[in-house]
Amino acid sequence: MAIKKRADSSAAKGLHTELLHTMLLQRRFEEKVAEAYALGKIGGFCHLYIGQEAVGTGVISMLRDDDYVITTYRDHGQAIARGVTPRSVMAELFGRVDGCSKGKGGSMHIFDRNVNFLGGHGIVGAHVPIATGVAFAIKYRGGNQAIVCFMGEAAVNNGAFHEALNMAGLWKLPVIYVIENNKYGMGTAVERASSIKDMYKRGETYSITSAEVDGQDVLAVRDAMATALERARDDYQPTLLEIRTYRFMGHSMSDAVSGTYRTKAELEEYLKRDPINLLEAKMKTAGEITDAQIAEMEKEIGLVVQDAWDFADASPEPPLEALYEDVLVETTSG
Amino acid sequence: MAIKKRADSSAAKGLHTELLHTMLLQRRFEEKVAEAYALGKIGGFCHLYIGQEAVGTGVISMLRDDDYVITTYRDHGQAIARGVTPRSVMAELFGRVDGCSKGKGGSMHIFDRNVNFLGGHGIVGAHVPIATGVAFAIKYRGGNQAIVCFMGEAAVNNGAFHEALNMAGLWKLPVIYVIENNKYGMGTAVERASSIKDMYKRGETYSITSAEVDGQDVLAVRDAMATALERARDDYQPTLLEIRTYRFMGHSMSDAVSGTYRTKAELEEYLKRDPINLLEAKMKTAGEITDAQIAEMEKEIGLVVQDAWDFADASPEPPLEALYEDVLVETTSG
Amino acid sequence: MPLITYRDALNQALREEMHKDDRVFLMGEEVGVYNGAYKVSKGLLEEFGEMRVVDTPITELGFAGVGVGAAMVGLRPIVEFMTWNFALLALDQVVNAAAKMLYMSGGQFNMPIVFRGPNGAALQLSAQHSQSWESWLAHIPGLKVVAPGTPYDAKGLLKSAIRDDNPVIVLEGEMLYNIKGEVPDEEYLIPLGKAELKREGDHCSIITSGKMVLVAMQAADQLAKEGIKIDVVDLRTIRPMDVDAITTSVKKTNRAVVLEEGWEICGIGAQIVDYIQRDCFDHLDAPVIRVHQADTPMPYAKALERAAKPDLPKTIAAVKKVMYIEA
Amino acid sequence: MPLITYRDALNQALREEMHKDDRVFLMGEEVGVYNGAYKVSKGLLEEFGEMRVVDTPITELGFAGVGVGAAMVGLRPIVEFMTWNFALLALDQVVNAAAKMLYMSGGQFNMPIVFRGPNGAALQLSAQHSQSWESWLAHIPGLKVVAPGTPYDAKGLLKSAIRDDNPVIVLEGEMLYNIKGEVPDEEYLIPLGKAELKREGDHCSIITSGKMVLVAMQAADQLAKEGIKIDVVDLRTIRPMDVDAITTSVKKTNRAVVLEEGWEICGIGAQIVDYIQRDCFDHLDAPVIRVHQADTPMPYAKALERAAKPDLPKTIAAVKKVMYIEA
Ligand SMILES: Cc1ncc(C[n+]2csc(CCOP(=O)(O)OP(=O)(O)O)c2C)c(N)n1
Ligand SMILES: Cc1ncc(C[n+]2csc(CCOP(=O)(O)OP(=O)(O)O)c2C)c(N)n1
Ligand SMILES: [Mg+2]
Ligand SMILES: [Mg+2]
Repeated sequence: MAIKKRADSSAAKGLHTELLHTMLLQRRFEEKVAEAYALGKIGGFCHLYIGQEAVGTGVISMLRDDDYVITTYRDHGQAIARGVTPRSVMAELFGRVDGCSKGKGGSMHIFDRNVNFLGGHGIVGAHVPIATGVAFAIKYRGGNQAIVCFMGEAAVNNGAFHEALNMAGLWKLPVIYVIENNKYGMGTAVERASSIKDMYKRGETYSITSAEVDGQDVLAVRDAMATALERARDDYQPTLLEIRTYRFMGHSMSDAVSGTYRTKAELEEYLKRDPINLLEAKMKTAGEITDAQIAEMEKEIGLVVQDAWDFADASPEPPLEALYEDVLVETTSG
Repeated sequence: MAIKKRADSSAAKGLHTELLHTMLLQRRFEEKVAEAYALGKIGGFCHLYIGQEAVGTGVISMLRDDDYVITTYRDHGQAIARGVTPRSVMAELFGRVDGCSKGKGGSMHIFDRNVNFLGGHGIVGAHVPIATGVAFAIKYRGGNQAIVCFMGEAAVNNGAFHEALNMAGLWKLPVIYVIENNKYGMGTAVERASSIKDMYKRGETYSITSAEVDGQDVLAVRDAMATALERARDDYQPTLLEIRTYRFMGHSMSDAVSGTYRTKAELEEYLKRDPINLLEAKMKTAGEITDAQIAEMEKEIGLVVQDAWDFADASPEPPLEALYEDVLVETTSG
Repeated sequence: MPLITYRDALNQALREEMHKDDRVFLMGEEVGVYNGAYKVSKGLLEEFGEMRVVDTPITELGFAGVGVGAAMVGLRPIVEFMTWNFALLALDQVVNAAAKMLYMSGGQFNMPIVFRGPNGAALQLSAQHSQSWESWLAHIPGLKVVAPGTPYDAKGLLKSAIRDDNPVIVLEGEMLYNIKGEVPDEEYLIPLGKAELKREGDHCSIITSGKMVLVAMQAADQLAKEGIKIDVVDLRTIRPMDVDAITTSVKKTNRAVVLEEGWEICGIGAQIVDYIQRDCFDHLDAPVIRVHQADTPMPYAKALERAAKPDLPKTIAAVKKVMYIEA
Repeated sequence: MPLITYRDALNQALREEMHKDDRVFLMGEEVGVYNGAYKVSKGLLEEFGEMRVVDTPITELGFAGVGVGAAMVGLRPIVEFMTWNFALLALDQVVNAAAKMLYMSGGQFNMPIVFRGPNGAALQLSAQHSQSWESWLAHIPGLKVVAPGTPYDAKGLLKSAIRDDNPVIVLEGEMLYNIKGEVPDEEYLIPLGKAELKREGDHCSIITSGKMVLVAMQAADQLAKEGIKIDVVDLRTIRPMDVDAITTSVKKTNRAVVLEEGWEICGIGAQIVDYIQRDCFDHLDAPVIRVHQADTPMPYAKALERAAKPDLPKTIAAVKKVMYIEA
């Protein structure tokens, strides 16, 4: 689902429609996930992306098929934006054989080799060096792809981030680090965890060009990505983007939407900048979409999401032998 | 051996004499250490401080007795500057019971509770969070001490550094991080390991005031420390000092002085700024010391160092039961 | 005696010890404002303030080191790991600093520090969030390691851990936090290094600890109905291990099943087997059998996860096997 | 056959595999310009250039992760840890990423990566620089772990490790690097997962690996003079372990000594004891005895260090004890 067209005025309508569709699909998909979770069809930790869709969508829409994406446990939205099918994501969440990770990974470990989606990682900060290694491999081979590494703002305090960015800055690697600053790491506000407010400034001390971006505006995200990608492809230069966003749900399905650490008033303030509404409004103003067309889109997406559920529900549980499979492979390079 | 007097002109001579004495003692002590190492009286890894004495001496000379010092494996010079006796350091290096760490720690683990010398740590970067914890304890108790944390410039790329400085900046802790930038981490030049040249700039992104200091000039080091200490004592504010220096010996006793990674020419250039010679020259120009007085000082120091050797040599090896002692203590707080 | 949860028992232990000794403080992710990821520290921030209940950034290595530094100069930190899975990042501080400081300083700097948090698998958290580190931690001289299986033990062991002048690891169970048990109102301590015989029987010993104590007790209940009487040895402390309690039981029953939560290879059960074969060589009527997690990363899918975990049916089957009873 | 050092054998393995497959590269601290802290990578930078022999900052966690990322997209990294002591900082990447990636991705991303470096104590390096991690690493499903004891094995096992499509841990010995042994000019591989019976005898088995193989062979030599014939089982690979080789030997000799470099509690020897008691219960004439490091951090002082380490006299004493021969 890589959306390659640039937002010049002639193609704008088509592009915006695609972006809206992608975001809406993520939203409705995750609302369905919440439903399934409540019914016990999904277990474990489950972190929704609702409210942050413009970040993943804007970033990923700029990528080529041969680029790479790696992310955290908050991975459903980005997986879908990248083209992992709703069916295989839902089946994974249901823990079924037809899940993208055969039901072994679950919500936090969505992987899909077909679209260079390198997971779904559960240890905060740990995938940042991994992304850096992918960028190293790209350069090693002389390719001109890029890898995007999504992370929460809390990861920026973690040692793995620092070690990785130092290497990327030192070796000049084609990686785009995307901080999704949604203001909280679980129940901890960014200013209670970080000694600086502007996380992107950390890039400077690794000789990495950095910028701050409005993460509720999918087009602003795309613009920032355009420059970052150029730097990666043409010069093997890393970029650090701090994309400011907000999560509309609790940290995970077991966390209240608001409560001890953030107020309902704050949440409501941010809900006014729902990335989907913002794009819809812009499109309506520009005459690019009508209410009827939106309703049509909703309907189609509703079917896709229901189909994903039905598919997942019908998919068998993994056979017990699967427990011992995929621990090691039998092959060698010899 | 805390030297508390400030460098106002009247006390200058006395102060300079003391500083010179401290540096010379470290130098001659370590030359003796090298001799003992060659004879097999000292084993394991042994990292000399020769060339860097002005850093430890300048920094530590500004401290009070109730302040704390923590450092790396390159710890003999600082231990002596802090007042750990040459006898107990040498006995430790010889692996004897009268060593400050009872012969259990060796060169990399000089500890002395009596002078708040918190070791001698062998894992690069690991003592930086520990220092931060000491600073936390100072603030917890409402004290106005400071802790100085020495580290090599290579540690600044390490995750532990980053995590620690973020907390110190966030919580405002009375710690002074001293980077001894001697241009190399083992055989790796700083520019081959760090994405920025000016390591002190890393402080900015933790809201920590930072500065660069000439580490061959013991008085410049003292000046930088004066400001840092004020910030720590009055405001619980951390400081990051990058003190530029050079090691005149190999990384450890098993590393050649020059070779693959640095040229003899470079070394010779830096030898011209031997911190001891620089201070001697300044004192001579100012008429604060004569050659005869220096010879006198050398002689006295020679005796102290020989005494340390004799003491260490006469000290018994730890009894075999000691192997099982100090693994745990038997006490509780209850 | 009041029936309270394991969570509340831990909370009481923290509160009581923080009242008793103002050098004791708690630090970790979400311990303050959020009241703890699993609410173990509920109310403590309010009661003791920001200096003694410290929310940290997500920097396990860093804040474990902060704890070590604070302990070095006489505070008594309790470092909470949100789960022990994340503590993997901090093990350098636990192993190379906390466990060795006393030794390498020649006895000068002891480490009155507690590292605690839930260990092992909960439900469907998959590979990176379902690990049992008891054998890794038990491997390290200079540490003590406890694994309470009941609310009573949780409180008594945690209090002793906080008062101990050595680094003590407390392995809790996420799945235990809601379990209720009797906990007296009066203060009590449970000595570190002592096992408890939680049930007496002379047909077979089950040696276990932590989360698996519950399973062992259920197995004993169920087997009793078939006339099989089990000695359940709850180690309580994994390091130093109460070898006497193990061998005394096995010398009585002549048969042993070792029940552990973690992986097999070099697991805590392997060490227990070694103690048994060493000291009870002539008393054993059958090889010791171990029940443990499958030798795979933890899968997400419910049925696979169930198959991977040690549980009641597997424990009962092991007891029958060691007794040569056909299933 | 040429006599070469363990160091040169490793160097040959690296060079040959890098020639054979240009996806193979080496990274770590000081591997390039400095030719390796222990000179294992001597000449490789010159031969293969900066992209394939990569000097890293002192960031074990970070560069292990870089290796994982590169392996994920098909390169074949060899990550050198200057010593395994420092790898403690990187274990999250080894355990949570490398070992689990294949499993949690449902078989999509295998990890052709080698993590290697010297493990265990050298001489007088004291507590933080003298650790043996074999039992920790063997605990983890998803890894293979090898511990070569001779130059021949070092070359053959490292080559197999590099070609394996799974994460393989190679535990070398700093004290072995200078040891010489016969290594043929022709190419050879040693299969992972297979032990070698390094010496035959029917009085007692010594089961060992890595650095301790040398000690076991010396013990066998010395005991042979007293007419005691030892089966020396060199595991070569610690995970997966060749249990058959162990039990076959013990069923023949009826007595076993397990010789390991690391600490006792949950050490690799505990697992070997478990395999033996499980499969050779009726064949054992005496309890298995283990020889291992003292249960303390490693002290600096020479005599204390000697007392702490497993060695020849302790091994001989153990054999005699297990054979009920008065010392
Ligand atoms: C190393 C580590 N420590 C703790 C956790 C538990 N944890 C999971 S998500 C999270 C908060 C992360 O916040 P942030 O990076 O801002 O990402 P967000 O959840 O807001 O997307 C925490 C503490 C973890 N997974 N890994
Ligand atoms: C985590 C870790 N990795 C590697 C080492 C091995 N090592 C010891 S000192 C050193 C170089 C450190 O350089 P720097 O920090 O600049 O200090 P310097 O030796 O120059 O004083 C290295 C790589 C170590 N001790 N710890
Ligand atoms: Mg966040
Ligand atoms: Mg240096």
